[in-house]
Amino acid sequence: MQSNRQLICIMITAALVIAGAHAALAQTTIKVGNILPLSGPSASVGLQNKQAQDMAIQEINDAGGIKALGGAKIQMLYADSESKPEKGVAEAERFINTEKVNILTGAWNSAVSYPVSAVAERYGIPFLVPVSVADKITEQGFKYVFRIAAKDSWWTRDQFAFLKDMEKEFNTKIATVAFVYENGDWGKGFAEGWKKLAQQGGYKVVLDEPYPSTATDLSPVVQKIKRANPDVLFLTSNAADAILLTNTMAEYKVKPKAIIASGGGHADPSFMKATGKNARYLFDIVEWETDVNKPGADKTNEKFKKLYGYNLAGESVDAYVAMYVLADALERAKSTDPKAIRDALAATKLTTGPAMIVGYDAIEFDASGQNKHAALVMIQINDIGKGMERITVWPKVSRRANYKPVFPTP
Amino acid sequence: MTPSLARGLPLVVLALVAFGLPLAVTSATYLHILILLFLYAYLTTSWNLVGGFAGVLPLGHAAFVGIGAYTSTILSLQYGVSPWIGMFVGGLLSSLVGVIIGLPTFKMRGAYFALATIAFAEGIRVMFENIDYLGPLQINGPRGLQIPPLKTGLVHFMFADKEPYYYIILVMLAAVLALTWAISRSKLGYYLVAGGEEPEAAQSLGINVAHAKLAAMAMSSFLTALAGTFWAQFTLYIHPKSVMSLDISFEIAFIALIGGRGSIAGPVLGALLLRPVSDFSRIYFGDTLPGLHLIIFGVVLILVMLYQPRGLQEPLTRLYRRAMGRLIGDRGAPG
Amino acid sequence: MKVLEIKKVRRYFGGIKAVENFSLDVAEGAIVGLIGPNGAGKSTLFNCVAGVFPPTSGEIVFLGERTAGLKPWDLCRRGLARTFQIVKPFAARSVLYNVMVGAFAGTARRSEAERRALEVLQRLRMEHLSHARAGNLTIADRKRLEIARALATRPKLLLLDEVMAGLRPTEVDEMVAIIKGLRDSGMTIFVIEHIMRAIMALSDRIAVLQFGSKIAEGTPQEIARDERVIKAYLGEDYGAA
Amino acid sequence: MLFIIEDTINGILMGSIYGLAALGLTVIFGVLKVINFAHGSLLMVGMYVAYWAVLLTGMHPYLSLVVVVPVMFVFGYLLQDILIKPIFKSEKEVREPITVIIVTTGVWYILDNLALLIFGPQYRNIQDNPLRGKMLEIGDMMVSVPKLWGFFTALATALVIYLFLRKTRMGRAVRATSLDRDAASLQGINQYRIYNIAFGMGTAVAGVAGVTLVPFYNVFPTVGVLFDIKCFIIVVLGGLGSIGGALLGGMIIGVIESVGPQFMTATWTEAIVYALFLAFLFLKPSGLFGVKYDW
Repeated sequence: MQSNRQLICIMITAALVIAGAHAALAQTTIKVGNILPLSGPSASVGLQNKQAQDMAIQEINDAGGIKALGGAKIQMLYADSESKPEKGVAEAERFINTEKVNILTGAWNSAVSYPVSAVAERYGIPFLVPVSVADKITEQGFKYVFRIAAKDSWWTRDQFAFLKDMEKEFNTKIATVAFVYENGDWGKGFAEGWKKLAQQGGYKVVLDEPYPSTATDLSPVVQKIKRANPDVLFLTSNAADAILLTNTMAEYKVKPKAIIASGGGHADPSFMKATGKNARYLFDIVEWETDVNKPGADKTNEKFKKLYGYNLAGESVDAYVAMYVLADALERAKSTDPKAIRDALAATKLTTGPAMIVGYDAIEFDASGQNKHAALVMIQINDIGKGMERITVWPKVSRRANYKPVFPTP
Repeated sequence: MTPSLARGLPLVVLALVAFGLPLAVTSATYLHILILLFLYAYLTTSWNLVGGFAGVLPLGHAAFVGIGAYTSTILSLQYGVSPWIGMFVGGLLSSLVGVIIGLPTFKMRGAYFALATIAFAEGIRVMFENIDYLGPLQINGPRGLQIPPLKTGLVHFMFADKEPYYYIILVMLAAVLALTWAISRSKLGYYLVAGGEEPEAAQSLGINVAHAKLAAMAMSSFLTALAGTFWAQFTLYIHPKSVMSLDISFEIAFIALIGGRGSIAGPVLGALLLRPVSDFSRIYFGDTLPGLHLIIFGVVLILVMLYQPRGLQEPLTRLYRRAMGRLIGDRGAPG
Repeated sequence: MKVLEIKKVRRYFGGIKAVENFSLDVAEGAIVGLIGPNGAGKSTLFNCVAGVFPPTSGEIVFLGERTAGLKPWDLCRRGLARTFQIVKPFAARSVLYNVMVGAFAGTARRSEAERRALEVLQRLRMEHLSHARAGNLTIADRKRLEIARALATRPKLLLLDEVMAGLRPTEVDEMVAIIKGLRDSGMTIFVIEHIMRAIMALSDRIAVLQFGSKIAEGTPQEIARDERVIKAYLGEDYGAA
Repeated sequence: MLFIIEDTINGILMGSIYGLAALGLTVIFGVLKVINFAHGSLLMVGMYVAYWAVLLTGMHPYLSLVVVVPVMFVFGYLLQDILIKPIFKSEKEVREPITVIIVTTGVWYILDNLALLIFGPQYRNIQDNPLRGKMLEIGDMMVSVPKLWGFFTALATALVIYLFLRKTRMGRAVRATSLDRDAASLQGINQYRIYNIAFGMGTAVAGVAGVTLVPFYNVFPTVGVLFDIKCFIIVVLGGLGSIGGALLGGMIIGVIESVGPQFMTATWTEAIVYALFLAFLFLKPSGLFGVKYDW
């Protein structure tokens, strides 16, 4: 098998690289420790984050590194958490104590980010979190934790704000909603937010259904949705179950007036390929979309697509942007001292540069370390002549020119 | 020097080295790896009481780790009870669950027993994932519980440095090894071995095999739960998928089988081999070739099983005896 | 005094009548033999007596106590020990270890158990094998180990299930002497045996089982003369063994 | 109440596919008396083989059986011959060598992570295949066509295995070995070759299960883990080693999984499956069709 030979080549190269890497690196590098789920059930998202960050680091280093530090290069070290908290903690310890990293980033899984944030805080090493969205992460009173992405209460808030706007714009009354979500830290967090917002918005909840994301058959859940017959279906799913749900719903001809997903599995590059036309008209909330109306965004995406063969997604953009936030902080800190980097991060007010492919205009952290400008967009999956694509529809200012959202689903 | 003293000497040296190690290993990274190594050695030694001596293959011990971790964490978070006390409450609770699991399953043999324990542990995990509140107790379902690192100190079972954790788990390991040694020489130990090897013969010799196994299970689940508390206090975050995962149950069994189950040294030897394989292969290959570390782990498992199916303890003991024999001219006690 | 009373015991497996209406008394200090062709139900009867499974009907009284509901380990603690026709040593362990398992029935102390075990091994002239691995023993030694283990529980009644099968003639003689010695020390013995020479030399009384029913009972001499026994079973075997 | 019928049908169909997956496990257990922990991974390998066969040639998904079955049979045969046979040889007197569990778990780790290295973590499925998304509409009821195919394939596979075991010489040798390996080898049967064949068969059946999943399911490196525990539960429920038991056990699990969520959440249904399984284990440890258990 061809791939086997390739594998051996890769292994040999890797061994050489590892052997060489330790010796070759000069003093003037800034070490960043990055903990991601690179194997196990979340390997897919881990890889996307890694590739986005690889690209960012490459760009920053090629552009002359950190000028305030004499052109120091950023060196990214990756570690595999396997989505397990104890492995994440072990790797954080290793990064800090053995690799002497100046900063930590990661860890995608909220379950890993919690304990890692405690480790970072204890050692006083800044922990820049691109995407773990659980509110709690920046609500622990920690000084060294910074998050780029919006927290989950903002996601759910925007999903409902979007729904209200659509009701008005299309003059359609939405009365009932259904919540279907993976039974994990993430899904539960979203469901909690939804319940509150539904009550405030005067919607009737006709279904509140957690499901195990290891389920092998989701048609019972789809049946349940069908019978509950909600106007709007809210989903929070990982990739495998997002694909399964979408395809099964198409099979059973379940068509609520709108389906509003929560990124994650629905934003996974595999999702579009594996659902095809079944995902048509689905709304999804994301941090970023390829058609965002920002200079440089499409160029960055094209470059990424050329390198790795798929589009940038919201999570990978957060990961990408995080590296520029870091570079900016380093320029201002003029030091590799973690405390100085932390203070510089806290004082971040980034409004220019490649990081500004994000949908909003500045990156600034509030006292808790949360990026206070982090905003979300809603996209709709639709085919307007060039195959299925993700089209930004909300907020209205960001909506793709000449696109009229399809609401309710025909 | 008498031969028995000479045979005990290496143990003393080993203990001294273990206690002095933090002086040499100043890197918190390696200390961390060592702590996890000892933790797994402890867990496996506890498992060994059932899985080794009683001759069955339990594959659900993660449930006890989880029960221990949850009990002490809930008690300390919601009632301000010191984890040290919670640790023993968790142990007792876990013991009870162990006996309940043991009652029906010990009647089964071989494959059935292994599968039933898997199902039990998975069932308990799924329960925890479904329960947010159990009466007044906040379990928090799949989101788990986080222990804020606010109060440090011995009373709170929480420390800023690694050394205290290292010594705690080392003492725990030493204690459980001593206990295992004592049990292996006691009536219960003999009864477990007999019941495991030839249940009918054992029964005719006055042994209520099921009782002996239940006693072992009670102890084993008690001890395993103590490690659960350690785990929770060490990582400061628990959720069902971490502290109750099948991976833990499996890893414990692997360590025992690789080291040599049913022996006292086996679990420690197994942990000494497997933990570093798992840690270092993840560290060196985890980033460049995702999954390669688990492939290496799998290969090591297979190789050891193919060439030393009774575990590494056997050849190593032989080697050790021979070396001791050379040194002091003693042929050692036959086993 | 009767150590064991077997009263009208039946044992059926589904439709198969393994033991049918069997009664027998074993007096204290006696050696009682049980003979019969293969498949006559001897081992089934032993298993009923030892508590492995209950009789379908009838009752068994051991030392004046009905044994219904008592398990093998309960009976062992009351003073009943047995050996298995197919030996079941704890193969991976030493001979001493094996015997100590039995000795622990009477004591919880390791040193005492070891003392008792060594005593038994001495009595059976196998102390030189104390540290041998049980799985490596010869068949004769395994049979003796089987007895040693049972003896270490210090039984009042010892059930021996074909402990001489597969032994050489000199070994058989040795075994007969050992068993007689046990009786002389006050133990009651109930023995299944195929080797006629041995059972005749050994037993005070013999019961004969055929197709699950007792066809004769008496002293060895009576049995040797019994028409039915000779016809059913003894004729061709007596001299041959 | 129509939905109950609809869900029951779905449960039976999906359950028969679980049963098919478990069938491979039960064939291996029946003969070798060991649990193959790599079974889910073999299913995963089967799915990848079918996936690539269909994707590269555009053939009908079920036509890929022509490729999958022989490839998987040889794969299983060699796996047993190279990795597991030595253990049987070195532990002759052991009836259920526990070390085999470890070896097969090693195989599980290796296969899953090799798939990750070679194919990446992406979720794949084949959008244009003639079965995808097809539904049979009977009045208001809907029945998934690819699952229906899976159902008939499961029945057919069980029948083929049954006939093989009963009617062919090789099958009789396999059965003899499964009943008493020593007696069989005395009869001149090479037990190790029989083990190879049984393992190959079990693996091929896992491949068949993979083929039935490919038209409507996702393929990814850790997909086998999702089916692993399910298979364990099913074989114990049905009686280890019983062909009919595996199918029936699968259907029972499938029906509970499918009907349960109509009365409680899907997550609680998962818990109920375990609870029922354990309750069953207490009441009838030998399983539905198990011979009196002395495994």
